[in-house]
Amino acid sequence: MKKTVPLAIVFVTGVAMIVQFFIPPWPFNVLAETVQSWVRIIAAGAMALGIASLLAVNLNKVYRQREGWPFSIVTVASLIGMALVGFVWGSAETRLIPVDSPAAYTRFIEAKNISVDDAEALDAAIVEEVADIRAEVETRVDVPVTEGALLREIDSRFQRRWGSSPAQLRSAPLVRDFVEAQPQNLDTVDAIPRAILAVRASVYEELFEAGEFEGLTVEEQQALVEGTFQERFLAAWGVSPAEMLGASQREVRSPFFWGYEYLYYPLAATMFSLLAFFVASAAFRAFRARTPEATLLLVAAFFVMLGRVPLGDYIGEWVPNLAGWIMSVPNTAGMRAIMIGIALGAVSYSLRIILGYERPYLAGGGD
Amino acid sequence: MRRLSAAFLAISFLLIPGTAAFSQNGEQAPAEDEAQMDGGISVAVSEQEQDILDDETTGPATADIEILEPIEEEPEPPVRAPPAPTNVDAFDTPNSAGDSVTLTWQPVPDEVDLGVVGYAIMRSKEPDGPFEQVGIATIGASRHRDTDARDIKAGETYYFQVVTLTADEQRAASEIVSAVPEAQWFHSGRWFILILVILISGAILFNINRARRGVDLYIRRIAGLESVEEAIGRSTEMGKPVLYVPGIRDMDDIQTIASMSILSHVARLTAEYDTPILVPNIRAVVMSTAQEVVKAAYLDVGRPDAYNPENIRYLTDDQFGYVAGVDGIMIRDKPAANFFLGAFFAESLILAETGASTGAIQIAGTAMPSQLPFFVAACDYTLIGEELFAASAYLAREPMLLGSLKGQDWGKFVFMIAVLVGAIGATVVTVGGLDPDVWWNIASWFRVE
Amino acid sequence: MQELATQDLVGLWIAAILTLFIFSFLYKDNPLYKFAEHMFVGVSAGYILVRTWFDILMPMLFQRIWIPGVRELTVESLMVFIPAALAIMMLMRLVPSAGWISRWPLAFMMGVTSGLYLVMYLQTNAIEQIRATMVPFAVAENDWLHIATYLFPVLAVVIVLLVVMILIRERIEVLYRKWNIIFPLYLIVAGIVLLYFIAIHRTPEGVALIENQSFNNVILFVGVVSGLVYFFFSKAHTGAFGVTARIGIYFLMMAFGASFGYTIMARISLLIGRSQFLLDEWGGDAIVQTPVWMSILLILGLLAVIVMAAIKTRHDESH
Amino acid sequence: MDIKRNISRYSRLIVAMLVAAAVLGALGAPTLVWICVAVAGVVPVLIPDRRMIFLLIAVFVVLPLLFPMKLETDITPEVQNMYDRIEELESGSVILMSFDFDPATRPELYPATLAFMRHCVRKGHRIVTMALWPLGVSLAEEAVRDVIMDEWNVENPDDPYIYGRDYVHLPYMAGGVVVANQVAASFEQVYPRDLRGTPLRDIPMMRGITNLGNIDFTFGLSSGDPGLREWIMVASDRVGIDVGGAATAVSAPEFYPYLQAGQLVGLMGGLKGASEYEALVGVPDTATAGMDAQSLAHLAIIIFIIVGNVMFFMDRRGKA
Repeated sequence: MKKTVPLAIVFVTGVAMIVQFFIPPWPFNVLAETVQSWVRIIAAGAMALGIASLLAVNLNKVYRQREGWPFSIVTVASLIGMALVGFVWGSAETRLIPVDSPAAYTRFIEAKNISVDDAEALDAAIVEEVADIRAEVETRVDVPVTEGALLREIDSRFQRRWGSSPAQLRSAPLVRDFVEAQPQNLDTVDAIPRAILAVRASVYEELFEAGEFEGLTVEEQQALVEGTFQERFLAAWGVSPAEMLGASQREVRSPFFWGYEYLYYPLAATMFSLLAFFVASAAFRAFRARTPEATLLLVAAFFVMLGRVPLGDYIGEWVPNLAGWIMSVPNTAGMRAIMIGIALGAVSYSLRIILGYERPYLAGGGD
Repeated sequence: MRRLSAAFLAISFLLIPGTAAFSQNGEQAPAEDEAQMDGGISVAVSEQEQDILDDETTGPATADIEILEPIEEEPEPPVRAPPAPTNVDAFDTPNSAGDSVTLTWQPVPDEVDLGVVGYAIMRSKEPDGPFEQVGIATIGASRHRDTDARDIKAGETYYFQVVTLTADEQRAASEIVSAVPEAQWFHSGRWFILILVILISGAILFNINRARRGVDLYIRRIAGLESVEEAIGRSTEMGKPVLYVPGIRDMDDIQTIASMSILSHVARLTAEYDTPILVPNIRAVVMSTAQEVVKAAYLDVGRPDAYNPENIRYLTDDQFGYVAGVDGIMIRDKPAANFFLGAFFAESLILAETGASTGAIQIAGTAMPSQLPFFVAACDYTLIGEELFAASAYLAREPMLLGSLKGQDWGKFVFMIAVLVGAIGATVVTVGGLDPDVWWNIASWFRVE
Repeated sequence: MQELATQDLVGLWIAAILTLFIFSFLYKDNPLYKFAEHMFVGVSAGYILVRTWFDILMPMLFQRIWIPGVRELTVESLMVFIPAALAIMMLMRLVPSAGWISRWPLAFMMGVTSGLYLVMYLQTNAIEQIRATMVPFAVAENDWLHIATYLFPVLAVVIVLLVVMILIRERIEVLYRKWNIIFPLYLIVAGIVLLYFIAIHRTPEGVALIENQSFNNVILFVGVVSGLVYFFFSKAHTGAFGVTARIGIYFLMMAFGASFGYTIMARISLLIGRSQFLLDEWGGDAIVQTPVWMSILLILGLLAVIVMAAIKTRHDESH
Repeated sequence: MDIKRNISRYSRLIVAMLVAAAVLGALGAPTLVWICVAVAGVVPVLIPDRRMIFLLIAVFVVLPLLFPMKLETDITPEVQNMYDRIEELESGSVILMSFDFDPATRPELYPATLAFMRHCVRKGHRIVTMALWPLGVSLAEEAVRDVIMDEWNVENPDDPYIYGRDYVHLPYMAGGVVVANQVAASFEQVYPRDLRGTPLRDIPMMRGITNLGNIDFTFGLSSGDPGLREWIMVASDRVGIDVGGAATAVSAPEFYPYLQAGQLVGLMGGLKGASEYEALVGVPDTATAGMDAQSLAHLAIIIFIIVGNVMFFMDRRGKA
């Protein structure tokens, strides 16, 4: 049971994957794809196993207070922290969160003591505030700031001070009217998106009762509902649903992405860049031309390293050419000889696994 | 340990149905909730797409094809309608599962200034039945493969039309062609690779059986193996231990398995010379295997008392932690002979450098191409790629490895001959004046689709 | 310069401090490095766990599997139970008593990859490469004639000199007793001369030898065949066979030299990446936009932590 | 610290290195170059401690970043071919960018990503991004933010790149060649939904793209397996469409045989390849700035090897 079943599995799947390469018709072409997608799910399971054993090892080290146990706490804490943030805030880079633009609007007009619904004064105040933010950022910095970064900074500066972006402030009165016009009271901030969709749902019911949907495919029904909803909304509020939605939502970068950008990435990149120092010290203390082969290796490396940087150009135009030649002829020849060897090795190793001569999957995993 | 992992498993069991339920709401709830669950992104996005969708859907799908036909007969319509694609042909896609038809056509001449945007591929079950768009080919294309496991069944006839699309919504449909897709039971383009797979597998299995039947297969002397004996001899003179690092992969990697058989040879020598052998490990399974191998070697030589399990220890699972540990052993115990045999990654450099700085003789061997340059530059002798496996076959005479190597050698021999014949053929064709297409159709047998 | 939100500002400071913690390993292994390394292990495991969950398990498994009442019973939604079961079997490895069941999914994965790689490696690594090596030895009729007339005199001089050196070796030994200086010097000079004629010298038509397609084709052919000969284990490397193998190892060495150079280039560019981060993003953007007193406070705090770590390491060592 | 002993023992070597530096200086080499020859040639001989070499490498990397030498690069054919191929493709063609790398190799491959994406966006090509590595997805989103949102959409607001019409993000899928294989058959089978959860059928751009056959150019950013080799096996060998890519310097040599066999249209090898493409696109960025530091660091390591070997032979000859 513990040995024969795995042997059978390996044999059957191995032969099936070889045969599907040669026989196109059903079920073989479908077989290849479904089996490969299963492997992806199992690979995910294996990854989960890896993480589970990582957690187990570290928790055990903490439990037994073995030497260096506080560092295991760091590992477990950062693993759980990163995973929690990812599961709660989702793995996509950005998320939309609701913005209470009417409240921001009232705060803004009081601070600038503009009368309600006086659009020109509101616009003038906003333009003036944007201008001095732009001036303030440009003076403090000598490098030309990209327009995109500047626009984002103005939005975030407004967001911090007034609670919504300049564009949202301008359309705030419209949002306020829309909120007041809705039958159900919209006290909570994220009610606006739901209210807009409620309008769409009412259009759907109306068309359904009017019997507009007979003989239409699902796609056509959707298109009809969408079309009438867009017209109705534009007529009623002078803006499309998307703009109204835009006026009441703000895009924010998820903390999961923050963890990736400021924790994971710096740690990973720095760990690998340590190797640059070790290569340098090995270059001085260990790389010796003891044998003709090692000498040839160092000479080839010498030309490739020089040829691949602008310094090589600087020395002579032939240096990059020689580096290019080493890369395209001797390197290709050598790599090709190794690749053919590896290919034959892969064929024989795969063959031995499929026929059960070699059983690496039996190693470990209990008796 | 057991209590912890069991607890963890329980949590993961709760987690799976929990998230399934969590995702279930997403699936089951009407469109609004889904939008909400995804943080409204899909709503904002679909609005944007909605307007794009609107101008897209007014395209061919809903237009009624029959009305267009008469326009072409009129003399010269005010706006010059684009010409339809010519000599359209549809045929069963070769080597397919019977669910695919390939269409070829002559693209419209001077497409760009006619404003041609692409070609729509239309399909239907009846000759004049409603045509449905099944694909778009970009301008300049003259071939399209229409594959659809659901709608296309082998053996039934299907009718096709290729329609020129222009930027200003002009359309011109080609004449109607038909095809009957069938399933081919063997992929005609892959004969050669099948023969090759059979030949090579046959050579390997034949040699494995020969080796199993006790036939003594010749494997050439591996130069690196003398230096092993010499290094251990030097180590004994200086009264220093020998260090053996079996790589950082687990027992499921073939390089680690090969390393074990070389370890048993090295252990046999250290037993004879009565020199301690240190084997630091990164994986628990490799450690237990190494202990068994070394103990068996010491028993063979009749020195069971000299075997010391303490020297074959487990350090840590972490790559850089393991390297720091081995460096510590090199600096503290100052072994005079270091062996790095197995699978290595970026840490090979640090090991070889520290070893070189202690003045030890170093012999390395791995099949990882990216690490071989560092071993060759920093070590006294290096087993390159397959030499690692050849060395373990040479020492252990293990039939499976011996047979495989022999089979692979036969394969290499055949490939060498093929390259020679091919090169000579190519030379004769380019310079010698042999009629080129005689040569190319010979070479075409060896193609792989 | 990027105008930074507070969230990014804090992030940059943390990233810079972690980077310095890891670089501290260059001086000596210390608690700061251990802290950063252990955090790296945890954060990367957490990240990959979330990514796999949302990008694979959710769409592939949970949104396709048959859940009573949610998704109707189709062949496809039922079949998804198989990989789900295999994945859970993989997790059984954690329970020692049921560990053996994990061999089934492992066997399944190894079967699929072995079958896939057996054919694919043969096609991509063997057949395609062999077909690409079937190159003509001569591209144009007079190519080799031209190469011979141009390269032959140089080769002749180098070889004649070599023979003469070996013949009069005893006399040089007696006269100058510096054979092990003169011979290597000769080799270096001969190497430079050959290098000049092969790579630098351009024929009247402005073509260096290494740009001559026939020359390169022959070198490529010889390299691949001799490389294969080196990895041939069924015949001893003696006589002509031995010489070809030696040529083969020289080609392998040039290939290793190339990847050796490239590896060093890769490691250095990683280090440059981190230095640009410390100089531009942290030094340039973050410090400039942090209030001065806070920068000073943070840097002092950092120094204090380093000093404490140094004391702790010396304390550990002295025991 | 027996510096005196080292000075006396290797005096001829030290003098030789200083002379070489002086000669280079006289020949008009950039100041940093001949300083590097002098310092890298002499200091390790006097103080052969590992940490001194670490310090030297740090200095030789940081100095050119602060005081750039501005050496311009030559364009290798493998980068030029890929640039020309993208230039030939008429506007609106579909480019598949597969982000098969992670932060560890970001300094080498991210500049290449930006240079290539700027070129595609300038030519008006449509971009589908996917990833065979888990962390590639975030890098794809970041590249789009830097090139499209912060640069292109701001500079030409009238012709912006819109998600769903001009570019699409596909999520990460484990399985390497398994995924590439399936994408050759059908995108939707592999990716029921895009990164933001919108079903593929609803995205207008993906309507015309059912599988790899409809992709005009596959661009693989590869730092190992799965990576560019998988795309060569599937996209170039099986489906027969153009494949190009950027690879880390360490894995670049392995792809030259494919270039020579015509399976690969072009290749950006490491930071040097990226700086060449930046020169072609005309937007010098981190790659170009990095090349000066790269040059100096390479020079330092070459000198370390030479000096190390000379000392090795001097010691051996002394003893023999």
